[in-house]
Order: sequence, then structure tokens, then C-alpha cells
Amino acid sequence: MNPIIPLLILCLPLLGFLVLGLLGHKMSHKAAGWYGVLSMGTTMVLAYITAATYFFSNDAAFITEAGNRLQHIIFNQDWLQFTDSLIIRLGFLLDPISALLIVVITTISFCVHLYSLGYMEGEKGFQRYYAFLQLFSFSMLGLVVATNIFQMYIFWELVGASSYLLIGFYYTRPSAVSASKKAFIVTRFADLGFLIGILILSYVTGTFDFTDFTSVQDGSSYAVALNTPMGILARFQGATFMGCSLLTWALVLIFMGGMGKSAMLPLHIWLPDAMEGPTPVSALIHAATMVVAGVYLVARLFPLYLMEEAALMFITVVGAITAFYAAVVACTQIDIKRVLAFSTISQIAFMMVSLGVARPEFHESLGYMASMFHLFTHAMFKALLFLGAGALIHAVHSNDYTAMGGLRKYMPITHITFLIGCLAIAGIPPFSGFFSKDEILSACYQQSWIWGAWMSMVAGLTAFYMFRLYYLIFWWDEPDYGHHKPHDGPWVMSLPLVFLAAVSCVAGFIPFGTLVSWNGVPYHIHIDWMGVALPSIIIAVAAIALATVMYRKKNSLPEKFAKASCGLWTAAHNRFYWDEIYLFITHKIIFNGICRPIAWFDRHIIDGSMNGLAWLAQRLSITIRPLQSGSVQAYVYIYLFGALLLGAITTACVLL
Amino acid sequence: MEINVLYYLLPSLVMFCCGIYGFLTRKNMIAMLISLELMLNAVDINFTVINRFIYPDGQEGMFFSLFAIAIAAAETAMAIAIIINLYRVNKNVDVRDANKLQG
Amino acid sequence: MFSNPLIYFVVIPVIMLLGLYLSRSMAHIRTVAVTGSLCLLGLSIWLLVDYLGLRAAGAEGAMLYRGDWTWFSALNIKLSVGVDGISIAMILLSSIILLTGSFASWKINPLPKEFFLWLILLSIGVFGFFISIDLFTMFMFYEVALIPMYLLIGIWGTGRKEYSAMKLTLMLMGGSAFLMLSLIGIYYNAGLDSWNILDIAQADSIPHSWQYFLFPMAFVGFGVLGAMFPFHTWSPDGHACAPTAVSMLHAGVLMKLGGYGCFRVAIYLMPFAANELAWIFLILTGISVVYGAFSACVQTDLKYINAYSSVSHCGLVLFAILMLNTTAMTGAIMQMLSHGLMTALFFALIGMIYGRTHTRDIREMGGLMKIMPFLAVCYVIAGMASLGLPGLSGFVAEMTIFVGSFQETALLNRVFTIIACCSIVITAVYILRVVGKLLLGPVQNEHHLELTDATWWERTSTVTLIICVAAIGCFPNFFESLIRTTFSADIFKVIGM
Amino acid sequence: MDYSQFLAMKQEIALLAIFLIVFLYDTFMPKKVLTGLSGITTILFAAFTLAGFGLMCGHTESAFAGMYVTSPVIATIKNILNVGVLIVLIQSASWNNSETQSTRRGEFYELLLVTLFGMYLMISARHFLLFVIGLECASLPLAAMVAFDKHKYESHEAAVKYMLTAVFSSAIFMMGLSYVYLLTGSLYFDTIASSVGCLDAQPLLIVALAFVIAGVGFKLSLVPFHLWTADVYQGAPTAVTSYLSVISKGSAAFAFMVILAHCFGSVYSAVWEWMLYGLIILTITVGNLFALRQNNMKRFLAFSSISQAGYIMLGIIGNNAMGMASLMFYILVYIFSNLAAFGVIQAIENKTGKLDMSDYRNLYKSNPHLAFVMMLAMFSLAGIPPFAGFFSKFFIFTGALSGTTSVALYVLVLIALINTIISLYYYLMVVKSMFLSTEDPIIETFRSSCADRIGMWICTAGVIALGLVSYFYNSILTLCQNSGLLNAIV
Repeated sequence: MNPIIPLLILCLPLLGFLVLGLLGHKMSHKAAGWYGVLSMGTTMVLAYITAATYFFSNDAAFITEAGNRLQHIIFNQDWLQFTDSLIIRLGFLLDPISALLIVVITTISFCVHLYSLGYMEGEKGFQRYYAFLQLFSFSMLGLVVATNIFQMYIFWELVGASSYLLIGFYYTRPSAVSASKKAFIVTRFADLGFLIGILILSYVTGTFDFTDFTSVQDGSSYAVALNTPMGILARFQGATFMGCSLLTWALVLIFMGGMGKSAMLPLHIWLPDAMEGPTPVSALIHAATMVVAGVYLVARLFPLYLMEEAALMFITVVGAITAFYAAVVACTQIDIKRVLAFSTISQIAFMMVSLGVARPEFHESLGYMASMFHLFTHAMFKALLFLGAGALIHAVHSNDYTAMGGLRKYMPITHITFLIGCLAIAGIPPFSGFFSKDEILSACYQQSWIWGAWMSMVAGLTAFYMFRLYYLIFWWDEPDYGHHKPHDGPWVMSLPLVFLAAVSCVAGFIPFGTLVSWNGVPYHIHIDWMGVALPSIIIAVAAIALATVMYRKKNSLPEKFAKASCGLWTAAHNRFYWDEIYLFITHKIIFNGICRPIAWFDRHIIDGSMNGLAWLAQRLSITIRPLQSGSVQAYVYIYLFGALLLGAITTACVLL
Repeated sequence: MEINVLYYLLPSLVMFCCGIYGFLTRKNMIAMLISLELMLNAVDINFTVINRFIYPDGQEGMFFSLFAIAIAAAETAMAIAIIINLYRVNKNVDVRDANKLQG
Repeated sequence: MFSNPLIYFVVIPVIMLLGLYLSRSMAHIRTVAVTGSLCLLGLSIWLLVDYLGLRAAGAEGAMLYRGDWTWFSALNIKLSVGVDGISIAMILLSSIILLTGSFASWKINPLPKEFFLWLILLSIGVFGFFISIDLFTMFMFYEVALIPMYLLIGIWGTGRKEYSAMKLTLMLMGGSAFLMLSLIGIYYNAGLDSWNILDIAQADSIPHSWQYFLFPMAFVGFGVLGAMFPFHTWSPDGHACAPTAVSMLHAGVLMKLGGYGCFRVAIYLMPFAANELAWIFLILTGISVVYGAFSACVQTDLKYINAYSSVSHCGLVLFAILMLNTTAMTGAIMQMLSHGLMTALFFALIGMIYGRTHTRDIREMGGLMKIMPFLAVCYVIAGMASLGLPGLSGFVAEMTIFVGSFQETALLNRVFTIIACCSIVITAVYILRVVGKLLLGPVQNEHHLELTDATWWERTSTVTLIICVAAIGCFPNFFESLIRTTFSADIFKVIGM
Repeated sequence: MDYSQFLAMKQEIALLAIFLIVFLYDTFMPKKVLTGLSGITTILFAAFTLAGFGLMCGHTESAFAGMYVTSPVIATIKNILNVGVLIVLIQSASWNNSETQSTRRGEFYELLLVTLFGMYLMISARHFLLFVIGLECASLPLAAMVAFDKHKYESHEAAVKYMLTAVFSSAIFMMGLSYVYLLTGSLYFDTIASSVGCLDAQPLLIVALAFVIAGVGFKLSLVPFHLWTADVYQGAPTAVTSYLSVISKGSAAFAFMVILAHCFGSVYSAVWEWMLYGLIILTITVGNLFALRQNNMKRFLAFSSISQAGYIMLGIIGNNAMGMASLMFYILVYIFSNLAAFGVIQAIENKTGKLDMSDYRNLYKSNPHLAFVMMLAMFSLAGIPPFAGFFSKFFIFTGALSGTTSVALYVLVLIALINTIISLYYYLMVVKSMFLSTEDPIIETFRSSCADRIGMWICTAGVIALGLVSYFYNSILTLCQNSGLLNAIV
């Protein structure tokens, strides 16, 4: 494949960032905005071309005769050489998941660019906003097409930084500043794990390249690097650390990076706060693209993870707990963006669990495919929900549902599209969420009924809180909107909503299995209607019904419910006090318990000892001052004493 | 009783020590000068005796004594002059008063 | 003698000194300073290009542009010059920072002439140090670079400048006391009657028992300048009180003398002891890295924050050098470059902000992004470079160090590598803390609203540095290969690298 | 007696000739031309100094049955001293031409020349009789010079202290000599050297040596024999102080080296290496500690010179040619650096009478050139490159460690090096008060006299050039390596 198009996919957003960043203040808002939209639009088209070429061209580089998809490196440029074998390269790896992701990213990004034209209209720093969006898109694209783990890390960091910049876009608002800081530092902490994981992995294998880790060997399955899967294992054998093999450590630490970006418990705390950013940003970064980077990372290294049962187990457990936790919290939040944020956490946890339960022996790792499928559908409907929320916020100038209610009359487009989003996420057929979630659930059931039941329950909660949100916004009780009745946004805002809603309606019918599977072997999805699908539909409908009862009309049921829950509701409302715990750890323990003592130690002990030396010299100088008493006889006395002592000591030393 | 060299050297050492003692304890500078003379003379005795009793071949010790006597005289003269100078200012020759410079 | 290009790195500053002596007005002084630094920069760029050309043409030898002129024939002390990739990188760094420093002190007051005289004298020391390969001349230049600091801080500084200047000078001289003894010891115990680094390294003839004695002294001697824990306390006070250009030059270049010296003298000449005793200093430098970062977290003075961050970053340099492998050392040199540029940028910006707000206390400022967007954006970029954002220089340097360090299998190395890695998180904490308090948020002080953004000379200074930081960050392979030319030389096979 | 032996003493005789000319001029010329005395003396002495350089390429000669020796090395050290004296003469010119000095002008020069003659004898002596004569000749007139400021009480007190301690010290010294004589039967250095070798380290020898070291250490002001130094330096007229601090000390250092290395060379490692070891540490440290809190510039430099003496001793403790050369070089550099400082002090004292460090505040603003020279002097004394002091310090350390594998010596050098930090502190204090202070200067702007400026120019040139121009050290080292003295040492 001609490398120009992939290269352009990366370069256009970068160029956009540089142009808007350096020259943006000379441009008008309109020019800057449209430049950004066009740049992203072009990128999107190019990404579609690339993906289409990969999936449908039947080129031998991409697909074997037997129809197995291959990994293909389009270009790979040396960037930094560490040792002879450890080289960071910047390149473009095309395989099913990267092709999928570039489509997702460019689509959502384009929608957000377009949407922002309306949403951000007249904001100060409009050009800056677009520059950051472009930077983010560049970084995210670079991340997904990484040919080696270090390239991924590089873009991983860039993604974090651009997320920081975008969350803190309203930089005069202290809450935005602290949210952006929190997001950066929490993900940085996770990245530390990622980095150490990379160090361990690369030290043992002597390579960064994904293709070395996970290459197609015989057309039927991915094999692990360095000739045989056992080869790498052998290198890890014997080397254990604290009871776990090095491979486990490496994989768990790498997953830690994913936990940070994907907001898994306990590193999830930054995501709800990140909603301080402009809402389109939340849609782009904190719902559809960046937060799934963790899932993508695990998927990317999936063949490696397969070798370590413990690591996969860890992923599953973390994912399952997070999914439940986030769903419960989402039921109690007031801020609509926070509800969506927790819902995002929960949905990503779904993907993680799905990856965690995937095994080649169960249906050719159905979980892997399901996870990617859900990633795709979730990106679409979650972006839709966020953009819808953005339209609402744009209309009522508040984030809280208490300021909304009965909006279905005023904002019909938003209402319909939002409803579609809610149906999709709740898993009601024929919307896309149903299909992907169904695959995840069946993957869970294949592993163990415990996971299946657990995740079904979470799915039910999902349906409940989404419809709670839906009713509270669009039904419930109508507050006094004053003279300016809320209304739908301009077309640039509505168009993306409609488009994404349309996608959410039909995406479920994509034969996803033939495109994406863990080893490139195509595979046909079939829905287990009786075993999995029907029960889950029933659960979802029941949950929706419950939500309808509780929230459709203004009533006191929710309040009574909250009171009856013996504090559970308050705890959930306060997100189970995770933030307070973190605040305690960072402020009380790290800041006051480590940093301050160290600073004190430095000033008083280390520096004090240096000053002490000076003081000592001065002190000594004063102490010996009486020697110079001014009296000749004292001088001579010392002279004589000195001479005799000199003789005596030397004699003693020589003779003894 | 044979007169051993030690019979000379020990008294001269005693004399030397007396000189030192006097130098350290007298408050009058003239008295201190006298003590110094005592010390220098002890040295002279030493040289002469050593030459006479132990190394009778050469004359080095004797000559040294001669020169030392001359030097001692010069030193005394010099010292007296300076002490008189100080006396003009201080109106006494107490060494305890000569301690303005210190520290 | 004058046919050797390296000599001009000393000759040009000397001519600048003369020019300054004859200057009669501020304009003259600026002309001399800027022209001279431009000449130096041009020369170093030419040197870089020519050096790479020579290497590409297959030039052998550990050092190129060798020149030897006997000085004290009796002791065989020579004025020996020569450069390899590392020295060239350092020379380039120094000339960039000298130039930007000159711009940053455009309006220095009072006594501008004297200020530049001392600054240039300092640069003579720096350049001389980097081109020398004779222990004596190297040490001489090293000390030449130290002493102007006293006056530069003492006269043109702020705050407790007299105390800080004295502390800095005495501590650094304390280091050089150890160093001098070590150098004399090396000379005698190598038994070659030569002060030439290459000869001594090639012969590797210092008895092992002596290496145990001399290596720590040399390392501590240079380590003091490299702000190694626990000898770093001159750094916060010194930097905090120094005038802008001096902070830039000192943190940017002078502290690199420490790292460079540790590498070029301590480890290069005494590989045995380096292997045996590295663990002690690994612990100390490892502590430096984290300790400096933690300390930076609670400081409220901008310069203190940056000084502690320098302790952390320079600790990483020494840390990497002690890993004794090519990758980590390459990383160390890159980190020197990177830290030099970025910390100079930091100090330049802090100086500019301080010049406007007359405070460096972050509690008294806020929302500067709104008031002086240019400086604020530059500050954010510097911060991002410092916390290791890819695309800027900090990332490549740190990653090279971490990857290199991780290749060492000893448990201690491993543990401290991981501890050092933690610094990337702590760095993020204190950088973002400053950025958040200083630049973002609402405007704290109403009076600040009237302040102006950067002037053209300030822009020149900062933009130059940012371009350099970004250049290293985006095209690291170029610098990496430049540095690698050094390690390909025979001499390192002696060390066993 | 062969009177031609006197020809070996060319420098001494020429010096005496100058002395005679000055004396006669001073005695017989009419009053009104006496003001020219300083000029005449300086010019004569300059010519003498220049002529002295011719002797450096001569060869070893001895006279009076080996009591007196001269050689290129000895001529060199004498020339070094001559240069110092010349600078002192130039710097003291304006003081000497002042009204208060009008009646005593001649005496100053005469006494000074006589002390210099004594120092020559000390340096050239190879017999203790001649050495003692030289020693006394060098110290007695100095007492008179210290007492020169007739109207100042301090001057007299200083003279009394100097006199009494000097005589006491020479008594001790001669007592020590008498025991050396007792043990060896001779006062010739050569004979002593050969007999001491067979003596082993007897207690009596050690005590005798301790007394001898005390006696010479007094002149060098080694701790604990140094206590007179500060008081005398402070009390004496500044011209005399500068003379005392460099010339007297320089000659004593060389003589000390000859005695230790030549006479007692065979008990080097057994006895005096360790004595000196302790003395050096004490001298450097105590001198530094006292200097820390001085305010009077002369007193401050007195303590600084004490600690410098300790550094000079490092050249002896190595007991080798390089140490010897380094010692001579150190003296040379020390002369220039210290005289630069004294030149400034003297210029300021003559104009304003100010002597305190606190009076020097912001001197750079009122008298930039003086402040600059003072700063160079301080940097050089502290051993900061590229000034000469750095080189002399470096070489003295190199000399001390040359050819040794003794860790103890390394430790000694380390202690000395650490002490340089303390010394740097107080030297910088002077710089601080001159440059860093922002208050108004106390000393007003003035134009120093022509002679002062010449003196300072010479010193500045020396401070800058002596180190950077390798010729000086190289030639001294070459001379030392070829000298006969060294053969006796090694």
C-alpha cells in the first residue's frame, strides 16, 4: 500500500496543530474552526480509504488466500536507537484493530470538530481549542497505529498531555485546572507501571516490536515472538519476583497503564472530574477514544496475555469490580456528564472483562472480538450521548439534571437521538449496543456463569441508570426556563447527533467477526437467543420499566428509595469516597508525610549541616581566641610548651 | 671525683630553665631581659663545655660562644632601646601593660 | 596553535573580554556580547558538522582535532585539546545558552560591563573545560568557571545573595579540593608522567588499591557541581539568588561540568573502581533523583522549585553514568543537553516573570496565562519538556536512561532504576502544581493586569531555546548518533563497555 | 687566608656596597637633597636586582671552608627576594617621602638592607655559626623597623613583643644547636648530615631538632610559634609589615628547607616528617581560623600569612626537588600576591588612614582600580585560576606528593585543600566588602601616587603572568633538579 495516505493520516492533524497553534491567533474563529474541520474531514476520508483497503482489497499483504487477516507494517522509521536491538521506530501498523480504531477515531473526531463549531462558538481561545483537538487526534492516531510498544508509549503520553490541555481548556476556572492536573497525574502514575512493564518486557525479549511479540505464523494462529511461544516463556522462567514470574509482572504493569487511561478501579478517579473540559472534548476523549486506549493496549498484546492466566484473571477481576462499581455510582449522580462518565467507566470495564475472559479454547476467543465490537459501538453511542448532553448543557447552561426536565418538547432532535443512545447502551435490539453486549455476555458465560451473571446484573443497572437520566432530563418536572426557552443547537451540532444516532442504529448488523478476531481468522457471530440474548433483553426491559416507574413523572419515590437504602445511596452519591481516600493519601501522606519532611530535612539537616560546618569554624575561631591574648609571656609560654610537646610527642612516637 | 661533662651541662640546663622561669614570671621587662641573658649564657656554657670536654679537637664551640656573646650584647642593646621607647609612652616597663594588640 | 579550531573557543571569549573592556555604552556591550556569542555558536555548529563529516569519512581515534602544546614541560603539563561527540554536544549547548543568556540580560543593571566581563570569563572556563583533555588544564578551566559565580551572584543577585554566593562558592570549591587531590593522585599513580586523559585511560595503569581512594574523591568532587545528594544544597540557594543569565548558565552548563567530569575523569580513568564502587554513588544519585523531586513539590519560590528539579534531573545524569553501559551513558549525555536547555529556558522565563511581577512566590501570583500568554505558553512548554513529554527533549533523554539502566541486571541497579522511574510521576506533580498555580486559574493580583508580555529580545531567547528543546525531542537519533561516535572509540573497550 | 673567597659572595658584597652608598648619602648629603634618597635607593636596588639575574646561570661556589655556599638555586632565591624587596621599596616610597619620615628616611633603607644581608647569609650558610649570625642580622634590625612609627603606641608595643620573643626564640634555637653539637661534634651542615645518619632517632636529637624547628619556625611563624605575628604585623608600619610578611618569611622558608633537607635529611622519615606534618596541619588550620574574624586588614593578612606559611611547608615535607622548586615558586608568587594586597592597603592608609575591612565597603565604586588589584591579590592568595596563586598551590601539592605512596601525605594534602575553603571564605570577605556592598563607600575617590601605581602594576602583572607563563616555574624546577643541594637530599 502506498505509504502516502497513512502518512497523511498522521501528518494532517499534526500540521493542523502546528498551524493553529502557531498562527491561530492571527486567524478568525471561523477560519480556524473550518480549517480544523476540513483537516479532520480529510483525515477521516483517508482513514476510511485505508481501512477499506485493508479490509476489502484482498491484497496479499493484508489477507491470506485462506482469508486470514495479517498484520502489515506500512512504514517504520527509526527514531531513537537504544541498543542494537532496542530501537524506537515510528511507523504505521495496519491490522484489524488498528484499522478499526482509525475509523472510530477519525469519525468521532470529525463529528466533534464539526459539533464544536456550534458548541464553542464565540469562546475565547477558540483557535487554541481546535489546535488541541488536532493534537489529540494526531496523538490518538499515532497510538493506535503504533508498530512497537514504545511508539505506543510515546503517543500514550502525548494523548495524556493533550487530554490535560483540553480538560484545562477553561483555565481560569480553578476546578478545571485541578481536574486537568488530576487527570494528568493519575494517568502519569499509571504510565509509570506501563513504563516499567515495557522495561521488563523489552529487557527479556530484546525487542519493542509488536510484530515480534505477536505475529501470524502459520495462518491459523498468532504465535508469540522469537520463534516459539515457549521461547519467550523459557526466558522468563526461573526469573521470578515476589512469587510471580517476570512475565506476569510485566503484563500486569503494562495493564496498569491501561487501567490509568481506561479509568479502571482504583485509578478511575480522574475521569469524572475530567468532565470539567468542554463537552465535545468529553465526547471525543473521555468517552470514545482515549479511554479505550487501555482496552486497545490489552488487545494489542493479547497473545502475550494469553500466556499468563494470572494476568488475564487480574484483568477480569478489575474489570468486573469496576463495571459494577461505576454502574452503582452512575445511578446516583446529579451532574449528567458525571452519569455519562461513570457509565463510560462501566462500559469500558465491560470490554476489559470481555478481554479477560477470552480464551482460544472458548469459541476462538470470542471475548476479544466482542470487546472490540463493543469498543466500536460504544464509541458511537457514547459520543452520541455526550454530544447530546452537550446540546442540553448548551441549551440550559447547567450540568445538573435538576436544571432540566421536560426538555423533550423543546429539543426534539436531541431528545430522539439521546433516546437512541440510551436504547443502544441499554442493550435493546436492534440498536448496536445489544449486539456487542450480547457477545460480551456470552463470552463471560462461556468462561464461567459467575462472570456472566455478574455482568448481566451490571447490564441491567446500565439500562436503569441510563433511563433514569433520560427521564430526569426529558420528562420529570419542568423547571422555570424563563424567557429563553431551551432549543436545539444549530445544524453543525445536530448533524453529528443525527449521524451518530444513525450509526448506532445500524452498527450492530456489521459482520464484525469476519473483520476482527484475535488471530485474524474470520469467524461468524451467531447470537444465542435463548441462552444469553433473551434473558439480557428481559433484564434490560425490566430495568427500564423500573426507571420509568420511578422517574417518568415527578414523585417522591426516588427520595424514599434513597432514604431506605441505609446510607448506600449517600455513599454511592459520594462515589464511595474514593476521592477522599485519594485526597488523604496524596495530601496527608505524600504531601505532608513525605514531601514536607523531605523539604524540611533538606533545609534543616542537610543544609543545616553545611551551615553547621561554617558555624563550627566560626565557633572554633572564637574558642581559640584567648591564645592570642596579647601578653608576651603567654605567647612565650605557648611557644615553649609547643616546642617541648613537639619533641615529646615525636619522641614518644619514635620510641614506642 | 672526676669532673664529668654532665656536671657542667646540668647546671647550665638549670640556668636555662631559671631563665625561662624568670622570663615567664617577671613583670618588669628589664628583669625579663636579664632572664633572657641567663638563657643565652647557658647556651654559651653548653657550647664551651661540649667543645672542651667532648670534641677538644676543633674550636667551633668556642667560636660559637664568642659570637653568641656578641649577639647577646647586641640583642640587649636593641631591646633596651625599644623598652625605653615604650617607657616614653607608657611611663612604665610593666609587661602586663603591653597588651593592647590582641585577638 | 591557531590552526586548531578548538582554540578559538577560548580565543573568541578573550577577544570579547577585550571588546567589553573597550566598550563605552550599553549598545557596545550588547553588540560585543551578541556578536561574540553568535560567533561561538557558529563555530560550534561548524564544528558539529565538520566532526560528523570527519567521522563519516572514517576518522579514527577517540578524539578529533587533537592539539598538544607543552606548557609546564617539567611536569609534562600540556595544553591538550580534542573533542568527541560528547564534548561537541556540550560545546553546542554552552554556546546556545551563552547566546540566549546574553539576550536574557539585555537590560542588566547595574554595572553591565562588569556583568558581561564576568559572564564571559565564566564561559572561557566552560569552553576551556570541554575542549581540554589534559587533566591540569581541564581542572584549571573548571575553577575558572567557578569563581565568577561569586561576583555574578553577589553583585547582581537578589534576596540573600551574599549568603548564597558564599555558600555556592565554598561548596563548589570544597568539591574541587577533593578533585585536585584526586587529579594529582591520578597523575602520580598512573605512572605515565602524563596528564593526558586519553593516555591514562588507554594505559589503565592506576593500581586498583589507589582507585578505591581516588575514584570516590573525583566523583564527589565533580558530583558536588552535579548537585549530588547530599552535596546539593548550594543549588537551591545559589539559583534562587542568581540573576537570570547566571542561573541559566549555571544550571544549564555549569552543572553539566559535573556530570561531564564524572564521566570523563572519574569513570573513564578509573573503570575498575567505577565498577566496584558504583553502588555507593548509585544509591546517592538515586536518592538525589527522588529527593530533589519530592522537595520540589512543596517549594513556593519558583527558582527553588526549579533548583530542586535540577537536583533531580542532574541526579539522573550521574545515575545513568554510573550504570556503565553505552545506552545509559548516551542517555546521560542527552539528559545533560536536554536539562541544560530546558532549565535555561525555565530560568530565563522565571527571570522574565520576576522582572515583571517582582515576586517569585507562586502563592502571590496566578492566572499569568491571561496576562502574559507568550511567557506562560513558553513556561508550559518548558514544564512539559521537564516532565518528559514526547517530542520534547526530556522524554528521549529519560527513556534512554531508563532503558539503558534496566539492562543492568544487578538487583540494586534494578531497584534504583525503578525508583528513578518514579521521578517521572513526581516531576509531573510539581510541574503541574506550578503551572496550575502560577499560570492558570484566576488572576491573583490586580496589579499584574497591567504587566506586558515578552519583549523581542526575550522572545529571541526563549524561542531559540524552545526550538532546541524540540529539535532534540523530535530528532533524537541525530544526537544519539553524535554521542555514539564517542562510544565506538577503542577506549571504551578498555573500560569494558 | 685566601681573600679571593670573598668573590664568591658577589651579591652580599654588592648589597653592602649599596648599603654603604645609602649610608654615606644619608649621613653627608645636605638636608634638601635627602628627599631623593628613596629614589636613589630604589634605582640602585633595581640595578642590583637586574644584575643578580646574571648569577643564576653560574655554578656552585663555596667559601670559608664550606661555611658559605652559593649556587644558581641560591642566587635564584636571592633574586626572588630582591624582586620582593624592590617592590617593597617602590611601595614604601610615598610613605618614606612623607613629612613624618623626614628625619628617619635613611635609617629605614639602611636597616632594611642590613636585614636583607642577614637573610642572604641565612640562605647561603652551610654552618650554623654563619646561620645564626645571619638570623640575628635579619631579625634585630627588623625590631627597630617595627618600632619605626615613633608616634604610634602600637608600633612600640609590637617592637617589644617582637624583640622579646625573638630573643627568647633564638635562645631556644641555640640551645637546640648546642645539643646538635653535643651529638655530632660539628656545626657544619655536611658533617651534621653525615653524623646524624648514624645516630638513629635518639630522644636528645629529637628534642634538639624540635628546638631548632621552633627557632626557625618562629621566623616563619609556624603554629604554635606564631603568636607574635599578628600583633607585630598590626603594630608595625605597613611598609615594614609587608616586608616582614614576604621577604623575611620567604628567606626563612628557604633556610628552613636547607636545614631540614640538608642537615637532617637522613632522619626525614624517622623524625621531622611527622613533626612537620603536625605543624603544617596546625599552622594552616589555626591561621585560617584566626583570620576568619579579623577586621583590621593588616592583622587579617598576618593570619593569612600564617596559613600561607603552612602551605609553603608542604614543599619541604615532600623532601624532593619538585617540592623545593614549588617552594621557591610559591614564595615568588606569594611575594607578588601579598605585596599587591599590601600595596593597596598602604596606598589607602597613606591617603585616608583607614585600615579596617569594614572601611573598604563598596571600594569598587570609589576606587575601582584599587579594588580590582585587591581582588586579584585575594584571588591569587586563595588559589583561584588563572591567577598565579592557583599554580603555586597546585605545584606545592604536586611537590608534596611527588614520588610518595604514603596515604598520610595524601591526607595531609587533603586537609590543606579543605583549609583552602576556609581561606577562600575570608579572602572573599574582602572581595565582598569591596564589591558586594551597596552602601556608600567610606573611602573617597583619590589618586594614588605614581610609585604606588607602579608597584601595583608590577604586582598585577606578576599575579597574572607568573602562573600563565610557564617559563618561571619551568626554569626554577630545572635549576632545582640540577642543583647540588638536591643531591644531598636525594
